[in-house]
Amino acid sequence: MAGMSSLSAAQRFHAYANPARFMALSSRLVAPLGMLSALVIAAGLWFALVASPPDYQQGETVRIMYVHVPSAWLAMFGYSVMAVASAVALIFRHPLADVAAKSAAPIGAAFTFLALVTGSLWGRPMWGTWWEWGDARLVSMLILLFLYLGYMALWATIEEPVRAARAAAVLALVGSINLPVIRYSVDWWNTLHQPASVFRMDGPTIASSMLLPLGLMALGFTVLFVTLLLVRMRAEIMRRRVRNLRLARAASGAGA
Amino acid sequence: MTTSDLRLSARDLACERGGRLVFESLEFDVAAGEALVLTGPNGSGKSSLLRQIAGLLEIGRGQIELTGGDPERALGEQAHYLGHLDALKPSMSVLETIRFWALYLGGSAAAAQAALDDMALGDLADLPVAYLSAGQRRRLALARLAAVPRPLWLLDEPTVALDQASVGRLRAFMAAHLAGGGIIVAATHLDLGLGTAKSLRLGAEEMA
Amino acid sequence: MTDFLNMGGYAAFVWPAYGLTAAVIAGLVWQSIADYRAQTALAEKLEQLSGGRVRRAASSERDGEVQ
Amino acid sequence: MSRAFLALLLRDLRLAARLGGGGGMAVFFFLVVIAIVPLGVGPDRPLLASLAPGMLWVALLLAALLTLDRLFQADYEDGSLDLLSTGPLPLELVAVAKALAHWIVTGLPLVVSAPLLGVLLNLPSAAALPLTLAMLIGTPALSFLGSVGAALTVGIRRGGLLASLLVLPFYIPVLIFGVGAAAAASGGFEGEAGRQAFLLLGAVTLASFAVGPLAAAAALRANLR
Repeated sequence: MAGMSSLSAAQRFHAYANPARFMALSSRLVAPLGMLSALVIAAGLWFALVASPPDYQQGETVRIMYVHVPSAWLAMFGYSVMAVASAVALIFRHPLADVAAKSAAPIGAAFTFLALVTGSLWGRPMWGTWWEWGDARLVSMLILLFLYLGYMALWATIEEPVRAARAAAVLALVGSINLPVIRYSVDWWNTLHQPASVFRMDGPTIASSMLLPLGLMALGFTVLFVTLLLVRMRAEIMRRRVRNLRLARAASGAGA
Repeated sequence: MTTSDLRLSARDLACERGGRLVFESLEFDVAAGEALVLTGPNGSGKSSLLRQIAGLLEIGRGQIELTGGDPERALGEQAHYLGHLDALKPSMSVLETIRFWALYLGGSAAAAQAALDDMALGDLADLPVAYLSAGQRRRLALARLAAVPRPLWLLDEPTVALDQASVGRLRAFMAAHLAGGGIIVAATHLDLGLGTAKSLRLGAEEMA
Repeated sequence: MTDFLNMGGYAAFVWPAYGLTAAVIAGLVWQSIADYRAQTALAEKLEQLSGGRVRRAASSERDGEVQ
Repeated sequence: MSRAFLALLLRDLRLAARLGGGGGMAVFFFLVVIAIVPLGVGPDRPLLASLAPGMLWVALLLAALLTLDRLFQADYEDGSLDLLSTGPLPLELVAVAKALAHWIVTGLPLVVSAPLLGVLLNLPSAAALPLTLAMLIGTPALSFLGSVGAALTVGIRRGGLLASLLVLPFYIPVLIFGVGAAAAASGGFEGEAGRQAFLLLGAVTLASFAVGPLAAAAALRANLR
């Protein structure tokens, strides 16, 4: 076979994981979870935009925090989902873990991108520039985006899913070990160059009136993350099914 | 498809690769409807001769001429060269591949679809090439010859990776080409059952 | 209503932030669902094409009998 | 003839889109190189602003080099290059199609992302448009001159690295006039040096349209025949 692992090994590998159970379970979960996330986010928006007071120091721009902070949390949550799933995939050889890790990456990357842009929009009125190298968390978020893009690029270039899964799992684990080191180095780099702007990203201690919208938005985003993860996992399982069908089809074709 | 006075001839042909004299003072004449089978040990220059005819390899001394062909087009453009490599892209589907080569080499999209059916690849049309077996890839490469009518076929070990049924199909395919007044020059160990084929042994005289 | 839209003068920052968040999330949801639908359709088409022959083989190995 | 040219161009664009997201890899490299400059040089804004046009051009050059070696190598390895030369298209036009595909897949995305990355380097907004314009004019030269390096190293092991080293000197005029056009022009177009740099950049690109394909075809013949 042209570069494919032997047919039976790939199919047995996936057969063992018995995706049928997951597909049945997830098909019942997707719709309700989707509804739940829509409701929670709607409520969150209501409190974030209308029912909460502006900040005495930042004024209305504090409302950007209600999208920026949850996005940042989901960005990191996404990467930890990938790291845990990759560990499970490598240690327990459970292919559904690979599927979960691969499906989580684009969602995490999207939230990281959102965190970066909303962070820049939030900082702009204060710092006068769209990007502030002085803010260690924003810089670390940018590096996290690189890790995500690298992970997805690795999946995109290796055709054979079993080999790609193992390589991506190793990358995700190495990435997760490196994240604290990167974060520390950026903090240290920050103290080296005393940043001109005094303004710190998180601003004043979070007033109680802000906790509700922030909490709702974070919960809504998390439920949305899980919903999208399930949908993308189902798509990935179908994609592998298509691949096996094509292999079988070529094998059964005339004069294989 | 081709005029009957088609003739491929070579006079005092020599080939030198990387300082090594592969063969020299080679002569042959092939008329329309005839086949020339190149035999000889590996490394005796069968592939090099085919590449020289196709214009893919410099001709050191001597010359090759196709008389009676299309004067405007170079010899290489009037020949199909089938080398060891199948020139297939794994991410492209079977149909996309044959359609590209048909369009690029001057054939038509309709002929491309027909060529797939001739090579029994019709039902694998939208399968990416990555999924094909070696035999199916070879047949897809051969389908290119059916899709674009060209008088001269230069085949380097065409039966490699083909199973019995496909070899039978290849023989009929080649016989039809000869019947249509085409010329075939093939390097092969397998008897292609071309009956009237002339044969040219390479490399033996130098050794003896 | 207008001062709500004005966002205390920071409309140029708050609304793009929310707008972009909505756009990216909508794009992500749409792409995920579209990808799932495309792969499912492709799988069904391939199963019909192979006349169920492959389905039986696939389902037997799915229950782990093929070990 | 033109049908074959279009068929080849479209095939290459489709292949690039399918394998590794086309220009995505080059833009990702461009983004990472620009992002690490401040980490090395320090977050001092005025310093970054003065560095920005030069760094953006250097990073763009390196990103363009990155994807050069596969230009002919991929087709050489699977035997397509042999067949391409038995087609109606002369090797010169095959080289044009390849360079054009490289520019569309790699050059354009880089040009589009340059002003966005300028934000990371605190590029003054006035300089963004001239820089992008200069890059738009200069990047075709990177692809057409680059195709010569790719053709010279086809079939050579680790040819990609060699191709970059061969081609980088040819890129120097593009770099100098490109940065000149971007920096001088940011003070408004009437700057004499700015307009001169733009014209010279355009001249280099036009020259590359002529020299590139001819040299690439000659290199392919020398390498393969």
